Amino acid sequence: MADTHAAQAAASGTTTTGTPTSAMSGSDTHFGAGYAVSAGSTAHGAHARAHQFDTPQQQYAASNLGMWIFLATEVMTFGGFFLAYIVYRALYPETFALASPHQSATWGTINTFALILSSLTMALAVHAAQTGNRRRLTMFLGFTIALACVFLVVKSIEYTTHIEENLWIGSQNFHMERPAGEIVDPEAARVDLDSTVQQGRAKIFFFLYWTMTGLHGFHVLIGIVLLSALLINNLRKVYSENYYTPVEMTGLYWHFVDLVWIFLFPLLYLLGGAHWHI
Amino acid sequence: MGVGASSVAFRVDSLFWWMTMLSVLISAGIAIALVTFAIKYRRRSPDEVPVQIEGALRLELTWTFIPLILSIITFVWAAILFVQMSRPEDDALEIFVQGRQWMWKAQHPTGQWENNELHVPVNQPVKLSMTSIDVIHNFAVPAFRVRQDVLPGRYTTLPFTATRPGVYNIFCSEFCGAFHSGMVGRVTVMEPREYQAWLSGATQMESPAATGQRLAQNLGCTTCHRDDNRRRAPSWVGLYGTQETLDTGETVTVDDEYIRESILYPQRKIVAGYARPSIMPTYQGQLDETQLAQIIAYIRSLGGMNQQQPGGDSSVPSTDATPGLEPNSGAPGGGAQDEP
Amino acid sequence: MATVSTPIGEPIRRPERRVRLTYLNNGYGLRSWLFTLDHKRIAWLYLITITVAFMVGSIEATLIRLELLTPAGDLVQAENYSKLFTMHGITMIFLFLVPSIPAVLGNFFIPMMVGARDVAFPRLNLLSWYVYMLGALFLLAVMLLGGTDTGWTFYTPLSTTNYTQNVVPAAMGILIVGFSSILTGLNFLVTIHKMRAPGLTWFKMQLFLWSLYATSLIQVLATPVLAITLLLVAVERTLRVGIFDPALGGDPILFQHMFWFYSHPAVYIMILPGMGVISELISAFTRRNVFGYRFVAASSVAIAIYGFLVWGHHLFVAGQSVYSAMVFSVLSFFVAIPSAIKVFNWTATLYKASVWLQTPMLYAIGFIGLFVVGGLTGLFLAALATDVALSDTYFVVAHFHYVMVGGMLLAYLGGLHYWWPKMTGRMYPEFLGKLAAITVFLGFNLTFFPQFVAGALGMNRRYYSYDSSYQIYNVLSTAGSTILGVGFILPLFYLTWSLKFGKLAPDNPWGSAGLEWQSPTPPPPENFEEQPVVLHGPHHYTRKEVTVG
Amino acid sequence: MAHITDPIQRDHEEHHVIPPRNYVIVFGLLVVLTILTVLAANFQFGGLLNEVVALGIATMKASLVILFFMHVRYSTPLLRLVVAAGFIFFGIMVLFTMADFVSRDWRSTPPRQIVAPVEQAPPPVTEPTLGPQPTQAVGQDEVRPRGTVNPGR
Repeated sequence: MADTHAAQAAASGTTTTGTPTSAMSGSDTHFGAGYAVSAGSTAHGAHARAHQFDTPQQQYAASNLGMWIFLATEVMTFGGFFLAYIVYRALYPETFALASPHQSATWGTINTFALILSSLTMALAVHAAQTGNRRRLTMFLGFTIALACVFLVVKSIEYTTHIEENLWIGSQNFHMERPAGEIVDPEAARVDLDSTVQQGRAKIFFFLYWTMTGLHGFHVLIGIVLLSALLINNLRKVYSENYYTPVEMTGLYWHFVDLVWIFLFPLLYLLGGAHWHI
Repeated sequence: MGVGASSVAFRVDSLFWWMTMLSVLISAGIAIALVTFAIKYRRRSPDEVPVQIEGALRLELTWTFIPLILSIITFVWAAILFVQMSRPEDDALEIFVQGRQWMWKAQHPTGQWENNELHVPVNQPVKLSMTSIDVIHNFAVPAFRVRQDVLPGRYTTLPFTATRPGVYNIFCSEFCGAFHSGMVGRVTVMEPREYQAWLSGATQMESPAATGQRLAQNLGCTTCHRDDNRRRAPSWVGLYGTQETLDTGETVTVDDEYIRESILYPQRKIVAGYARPSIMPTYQGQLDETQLAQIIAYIRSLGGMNQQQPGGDSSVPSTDATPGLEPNSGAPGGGAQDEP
Repeated sequence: MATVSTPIGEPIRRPERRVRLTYLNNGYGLRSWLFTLDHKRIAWLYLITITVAFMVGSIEATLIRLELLTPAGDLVQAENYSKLFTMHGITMIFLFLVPSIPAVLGNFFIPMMVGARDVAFPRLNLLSWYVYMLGALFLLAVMLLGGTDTGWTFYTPLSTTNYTQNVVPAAMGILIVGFSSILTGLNFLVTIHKMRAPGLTWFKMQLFLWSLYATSLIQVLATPVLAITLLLVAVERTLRVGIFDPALGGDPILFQHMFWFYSHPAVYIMILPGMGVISELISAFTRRNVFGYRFVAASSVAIAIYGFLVWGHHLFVAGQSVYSAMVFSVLSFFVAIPSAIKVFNWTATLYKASVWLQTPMLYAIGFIGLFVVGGLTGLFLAALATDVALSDTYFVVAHFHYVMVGGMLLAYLGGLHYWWPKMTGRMYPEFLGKLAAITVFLGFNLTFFPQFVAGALGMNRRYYSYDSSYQIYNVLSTAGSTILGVGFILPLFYLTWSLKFGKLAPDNPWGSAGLEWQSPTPPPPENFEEQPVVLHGPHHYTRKEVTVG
Repeated sequence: MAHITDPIQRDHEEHHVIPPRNYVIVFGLLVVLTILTVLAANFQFGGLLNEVVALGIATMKASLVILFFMHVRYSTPLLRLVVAAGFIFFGIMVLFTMADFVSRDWRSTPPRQIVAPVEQAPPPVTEPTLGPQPTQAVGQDEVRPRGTVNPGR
């Protein structure tokens, strides 16, 4: 990778600067001086490089930047939900405090650990790819996928419980019961939860809960698909220490999924008190 | 900007004309410069290359700061005026306004209500407290230079002081459905004496049908009950005395009693083909029996098969006097348009 | 200093025109177009689809104008009128204005202007067209189902009641088109960052690149919020939850905040690329780098970032707090400054220049004139007290049409004429071009200027029938729209005609110094025959340089 | 003659190989912070402190993930800017929207008095009953005020 673009450019630049116009393609006019041409791109790098890139480094830099810009759009996507959450939490703090006991901190904590651990295994998978250790890459990708599946299974158990408790927002019988046990927030304790108004506000909480975790769960699902594709490709010996950009990019995506959960967990499960039940 | 009839109109207009003047000067300057340069420096030979001017920092700063200063002046002017416009006077006469698809309803402190009409005394600060029962509307009186959204579930206030007696338009200025443009009304600015007289309910003599017609317009009936819009509500022309099939399969004759019932309890008998629950609001409590008879007289005057004498005074006793008892079978609070 | 060898502006035929490989003859047949990864061909896919979208939107506009000829609503029913202006807004904004310059001219010329062989992610580029088509199909389905009637703004609770129709498919269609817009923006950002030719530093970039860079920033950061907002509306409507419905505890103003967080910056998605095109046109037809290049370049990015801070000026009378209104008002005034800088610099570029009044230049001058009017009237709406009097009237309608149609559309047409020879290898007929440019300018002013007056007198927008005192302005406006229609149909015909019968274009008919003109016409599949190296700043016309002031 | 700089060269990015030990340390920190946030949940700090603590810990965890797992600590200024951009614009959105919500009752003061129509008995209540409301019934549905925001309770 020694010959960089700049070296090329500098070389050709010095040779053509004397008569920049003469080197112009077309050369119909003298306008447009200021551009010189250098020899076309040279083929270097033994591995996959798309035709529009000059060097693998350029390709990697482009992929990396593209991925990060994509993640920035993801921040804004989830940001819309977080904004709604913040606004309604500020408007109806008591109702929201009464709603979170319906979330099981037990499942939430298990899932948090599952995702954090999967982030670790993903980071180790990227490391394995960087060092060209195919066997370890397979292993860590497998771990990550398994943990992602654990997350989804736990999530579906929670969803089932919520549906049984009439907390599915699409249901005609939606009703949020007063949570069992002591209510720590004195303001919240005074709320008449059975009034239609309070049920409407509770429904907003669960609307946010379902849509936010739903969208997050969808991202986990996509992650499983991507990770499985990596796993299959790795078994086909596609990646090496010279080429593993997809592993790294999927890693970024997976850490982002973890990142979202890191915020969802306290907002949806913990504010209002952690309640340990299954 | 049209006739100004409120205490802020002149000040808003002054700001408007100040900005217009600036805009005309700036646009004219740029237009003249563009045209002059384009003609004066037009290309005279195909190979012409002009002097290259890269820029001038001092000039850039000049045309950054002059607009900036003008902007700040205009902003401050507008902001001060806005705060004055939006803060109601302490002694303001408070009138409660309710918007709904597609009519305005105003209620005076003494309890009088009026639909699509607003009577206010001249030179008296007024504060409208407004809310909507369905979607967002906007109460706009161009002559007063005021405008404020009317939101469901919340109050917004619109203060103004009318300064010139007369009749001015009220428009709904936020799109609120197909008959948005029919949601218009009139504000009548009166001398305080006349306003008091109006409050005490002085009306002139006219035929029941004519009064009924006026009522029907003021109440917003004719927003939906119009000739060209049979889909939302039946036209009244030729309606009286006809036989209609209800959505329950029964038939009913459109007579005085049916019309009265439909005005007071619109959900009871709905003609087949119209939505249930009906979009028609109840007018229970808004119309006394005389006014009901006047509206029926007006409908009858529009023609039909069975020409009867008006039953103006034959009050039909209502068996069920609970206000608003017609169940809206929609989802809780889902609004008047909810399907069951 | 410069020695001139050949006259510019006249077709110069190459000594022997042997069949050279261009992106146009690089494969034939439908498959070679529908599955192409070449950014230039994808630009054509977009060009064709957005032209169709523009025609659909224009038909809707025509019906609206005919309806408003008389004060009484008599041409269409009230419900259908609501659907007409809603579909007009949705079609024009999401299917035409947002993708127009970026997806057509940007797609074609960004890689060429950065001296690259393609965009950074060609597959993503093609995918974004298919995503756009999918969204467009949704919106087409909505039209076939009878259209939606909430206004393009989808204000809740109107859009979540059963009263309105087809809201969910329309929202989904816009959401999908939004993803196309995100993908395009992402691709352009990476391309401009990572694909620049050797020597092409930021301040050597052409202004078109700067403005599209700024546009892409907005597309990437604002569009996701629109997607979520529309998703919430769709879920709320389907499941009957009250996130924006006050009857169930929601707040409709939150919807407006989220909606305008996208939709105000979206206005800059629509106008910034236009500004970029105008900068190119002015450079090329005055043979000069744009006066105060760095200020103009920086002002694009400033507008893009600043554009995120002003959305609340759509909510001055919506029940927003007075405090917020003041903050948004003052910020809105400040966003006018970078726009003003651009206008002044464009005008100054003409001073002592060599102005060549070809069709694209006519469009450019027209653009400046209309944009000045559109921009200045925007200040009436940014100022709190006057906005109270003018908001939701035809003044607003006229204002944003001056910016979007007068601005964006004129820039798009100007750019299309300017780059037509490069894109097709053919010249358009110059006389007809000038005729169309003048027709559009006159027709446009006749259509929309009376609306300022009607609006100032209190005529509300989205009115199906109106007070008869406003009729004169509506008659003028409808008359103008007829002329405007002629102005739009003309280019449609002569440009199509020129594809086959136009004069063969030389490599650089305008003698422009833009990098994209340094490649043969039409360009080869990989844009340049050899890798260009940039030695000078943008629009470098060789003659003595002076700095005044 | 102009000096030729290569943008690609300047923005050149490298792969960073971080020893696995560092990842495990970061993981350990994440676990500790998770336990902390769970423990903190059952304390009543009062005011908005619960929210601040929960979000503060979440932000710390997020920073760890971004800086180490996602390698931002080792990346170019451009990438850091992109990372920041997402959060900055989200911040702008929240800041300006909340600014409106918290300052709203400046203007929308509730009406001092509402005289009900003839037979409408119940005066407006601050906590509206929302029931399956007869939206047709004029009078009952007129008054549906809602409390303004009160973020600090």
